[in-house]
Amino acid sequence: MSWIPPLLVAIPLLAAAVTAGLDHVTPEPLQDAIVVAAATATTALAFLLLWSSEGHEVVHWFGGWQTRGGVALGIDFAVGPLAAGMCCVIGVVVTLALVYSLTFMKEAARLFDALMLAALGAMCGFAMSGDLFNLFVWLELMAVAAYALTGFLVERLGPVQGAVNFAITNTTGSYLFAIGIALLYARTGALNLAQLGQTLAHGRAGGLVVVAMTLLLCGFLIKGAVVPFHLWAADAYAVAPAPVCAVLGGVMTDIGLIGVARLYWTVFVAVDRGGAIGDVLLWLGIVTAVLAGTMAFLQRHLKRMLAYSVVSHIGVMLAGIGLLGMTGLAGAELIFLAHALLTAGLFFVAGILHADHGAIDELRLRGRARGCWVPAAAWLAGTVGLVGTPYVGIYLGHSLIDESAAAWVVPLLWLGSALAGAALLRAGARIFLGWGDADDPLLGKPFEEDPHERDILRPLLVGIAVVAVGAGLAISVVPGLGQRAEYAAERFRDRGAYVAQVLRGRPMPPPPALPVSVLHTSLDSLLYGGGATVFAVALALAGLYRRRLPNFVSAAGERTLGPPVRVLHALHSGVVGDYVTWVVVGTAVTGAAWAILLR
Amino acid sequence: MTVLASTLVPLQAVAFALVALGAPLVVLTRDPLRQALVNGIYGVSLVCLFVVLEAPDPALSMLVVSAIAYPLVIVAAIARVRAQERKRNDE
Amino acid sequence: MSRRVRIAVLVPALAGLGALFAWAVAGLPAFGDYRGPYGYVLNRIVVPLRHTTNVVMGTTFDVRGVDTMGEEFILYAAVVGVTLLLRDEVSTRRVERHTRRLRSDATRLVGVLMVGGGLLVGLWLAAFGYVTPGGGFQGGVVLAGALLLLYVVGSHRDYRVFRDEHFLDPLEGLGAGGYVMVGLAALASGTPFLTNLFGLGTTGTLASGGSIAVLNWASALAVTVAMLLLFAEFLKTYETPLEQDDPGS
Amino acid sequence: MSYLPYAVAAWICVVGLFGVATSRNLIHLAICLTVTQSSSYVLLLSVGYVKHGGAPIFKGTKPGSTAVDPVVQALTLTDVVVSVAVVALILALALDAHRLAGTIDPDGLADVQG
Repeated sequence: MSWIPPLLVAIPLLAAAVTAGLDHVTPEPLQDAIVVAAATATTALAFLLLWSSEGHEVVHWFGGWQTRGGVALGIDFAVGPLAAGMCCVIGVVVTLALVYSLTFMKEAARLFDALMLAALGAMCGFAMSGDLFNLFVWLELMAVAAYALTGFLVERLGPVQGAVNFAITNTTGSYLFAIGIALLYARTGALNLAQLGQTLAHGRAGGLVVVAMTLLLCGFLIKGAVVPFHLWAADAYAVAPAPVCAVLGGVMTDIGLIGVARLYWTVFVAVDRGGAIGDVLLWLGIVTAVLAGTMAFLQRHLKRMLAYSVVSHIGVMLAGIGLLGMTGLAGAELIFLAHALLTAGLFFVAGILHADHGAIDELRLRGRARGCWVPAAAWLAGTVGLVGTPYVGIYLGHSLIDESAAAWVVPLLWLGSALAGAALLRAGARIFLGWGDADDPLLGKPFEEDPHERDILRPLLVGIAVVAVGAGLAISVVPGLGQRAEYAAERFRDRGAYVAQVLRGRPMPPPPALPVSVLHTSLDSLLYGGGATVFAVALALAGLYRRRLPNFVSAAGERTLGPPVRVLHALHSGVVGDYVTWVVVGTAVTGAAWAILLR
Repeated sequence: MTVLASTLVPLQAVAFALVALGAPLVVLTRDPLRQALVNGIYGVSLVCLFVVLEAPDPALSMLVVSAIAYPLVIVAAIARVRAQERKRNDE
Repeated sequence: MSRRVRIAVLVPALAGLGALFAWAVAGLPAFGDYRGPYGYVLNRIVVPLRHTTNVVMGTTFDVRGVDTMGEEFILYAAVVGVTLLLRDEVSTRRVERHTRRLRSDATRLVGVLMVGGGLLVGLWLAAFGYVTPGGGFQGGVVLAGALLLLYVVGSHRDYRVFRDEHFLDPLEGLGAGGYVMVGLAALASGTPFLTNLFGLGTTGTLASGGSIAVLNWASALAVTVAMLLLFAEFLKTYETPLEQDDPGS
Repeated sequence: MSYLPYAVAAWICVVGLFGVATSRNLIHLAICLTVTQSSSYVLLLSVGYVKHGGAPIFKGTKPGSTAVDPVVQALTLTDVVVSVAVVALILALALDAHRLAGTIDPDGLADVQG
């Protein structure tokens, strides 16, 4: 089955070339068919790859340049169940987004499709690649496609501004990443991840390796929108068309985390000391989860709110990775699965609201979507799934992270998703049920809107949103999924077996027989999940009826929470110079932390 | 300096020094059109550096980029911006 | 942040980054002391295995060929993206079809010579890339530049064909897609993606390198067209307001 | 002093980042980004340099004679193309911004705020 991995890249890229190349000469239905067929075929092959990677890594050496004497010459894709699973989710989300955009995007549709397909190929390539520079190439390809897609609605300033911030911040990150590659290459003379890890394992971690690691991981953390590199995310997601947001927020942001995990367990685990690398990641994750959850609660623009919700879950997943254990990584995986589908679904619902009412502002939409029962149900169910109510949505992943995390970490992570969930619940109740006050100065000023009319096929859009949310909700109760996620995580963490198979072609130990049952979770997780749900609902209600709280409560709240909220709003300034400054600050501080811990 | 001479061929040292001087010049030239010009010169200094580092392929690539691709795109963008500004002032 | 605050935060952070860099540099091998093994191995094996005397191009189009495939698509995505972002101009553009000839015949002659020279240099760079320095990218940019000169020495109309999307888009698709097709052809014949299937030919001649030559030409085509489209997009937006400003033309 | 080349690369990176963060003009900013990226070319080619080595092109010399690392050169080639692509996109965005807002000062563009 080693012929599958290159196809996951080749099919979408070829389709992208064909669809934009034949823009003017082929009829539209045929074009649409090519695009959807390519995405569907890629997804189907990803599932086939997942199935065939069960027992061993599926390794493909491009051009037949196998290793010689343990030295990797060419570029390889080495795919285990985790990477293959990533490709499946990427394929599903992109396919849904493409079908969604069949009627949603009419203007410049071919260019749009070509960029979406290029991003699909690039993300799959990134998830599978076993070569450091090759990772950079796919990273850049998906980034270039994403910048242009973000600025798609060029008639308005917002999208252009969002794309500018996105492009400049992320490009800065990419260039730091490139310098990291050069440093590591100078030290090891290798670009293959397996070989890099093997070479580093022999020496001790000097300043060179620590700094190279900082640049490489920070490059990924910028893509992954981790605090303090997250500032671009809300600007970009708020303005991109809904299907683009679904892809960006659902899968492309998380790609950065897969990069972090991949580099850690194939390369830098060799130089880690007592999990110091993971500790920094864990801290970043916790701060990201809580801060972004808070920011989500302070938004009135639905897509900005969703963007911060994405970032807050990124924080939870990063914390899971930072725990460096098997269950933590498995938890991050399961959260990714559920979160990608649910987030995509919620963005789809936001797109429907935008198309129906020409607005995307929580306060302006208050009560206007009363009676839209199907989107309302999708929105509220998706929100509950994102909070992590027991046995719904991201719950299973959260509970796995709980298992390996220290006692003080667990409530903080639950707090992050509860805060983001509360924001989404509040918005849902206000928009679909008409609850709450019509105005709330806490949420800042309204945004410029574009009242656009589109000739949309509404049932199709609603159907896709429902499918995405439904699939995301079910993740926690799919029998056997939890055990398989744990096995995939275990395989992903086994550097020895990975190196042996990639560099020497040695087979892996056969996989254990995995039970097909819903994973048992601890009582603590049940309590935390239930508590987070109750907290989210209470907080949402408090947000809706803030004015009706007793005077002394709101006065005390204003005194204690007012100044930090204003600081937070001011920090998210929308000025790209500030963002780049924070990128530099974040890189320097993270590097200093690792320098101190790893010395 | 003897250490320098023994490991860095003098030509290479000069090329590195030119590039090190060129970068801040490009960054500190705040007028875009003038900056495009300075950037071209910086590009040429990079080309020289690549040549003395025995990298003819990247040197050629840098040459065509900094002599053809960048100037055309940048100057076109600047001209466009200026034309629009002029139009706006007329109105 | 105000600009002053930003600079106050930025400068210490950059100093910190610089300190990190300094720490990293201290661990690098001394300049000129490259230890390999990757580059040394390739320098030894690429010429005998692939018959291309330019090892860099052998690396670009064969050993690390899939990187270059990604690179072609980065350029492709950028062109599509720029077209997308500047499309507002396309729909509202009403460019008059007029020819504005250069006054002096001497200038035209020089121009024509330059176009001819540019085309020759571009083709030569692209053709001999895998033997001597050069290659698809470098040749492609020069070719695009030379074709663009036609726009200056000739007239707007002469250049129209090169900015006609109906003509250029399929070529662009062919260049980028062709790269993937070569890879798929190898896969279809039961070998890994992008395996060099063609006859390797005599070392040091144009007929060497097997699929390297094909990929090189595919990328030359993709780059030429991509650059033309890029230039066209930027010049198009440049041209419109100028014409409005200048009623004499 | 044999670390001078690497120091130059680090210097270019820091200078470029300073330019990016303080730029008042998106076109200027795009060029500053290319300066930042040029540090990675300089670093790559410096680490692959071999004393007394020739270019890795064996036309007229026999294979096996000392030559510099071809891999970093291949990586640099890709890097250059990436840089062109990104600059083109950012300039296109700058033109859009100017058309819509009448300014290409990123500080003045802050239309969306958190």
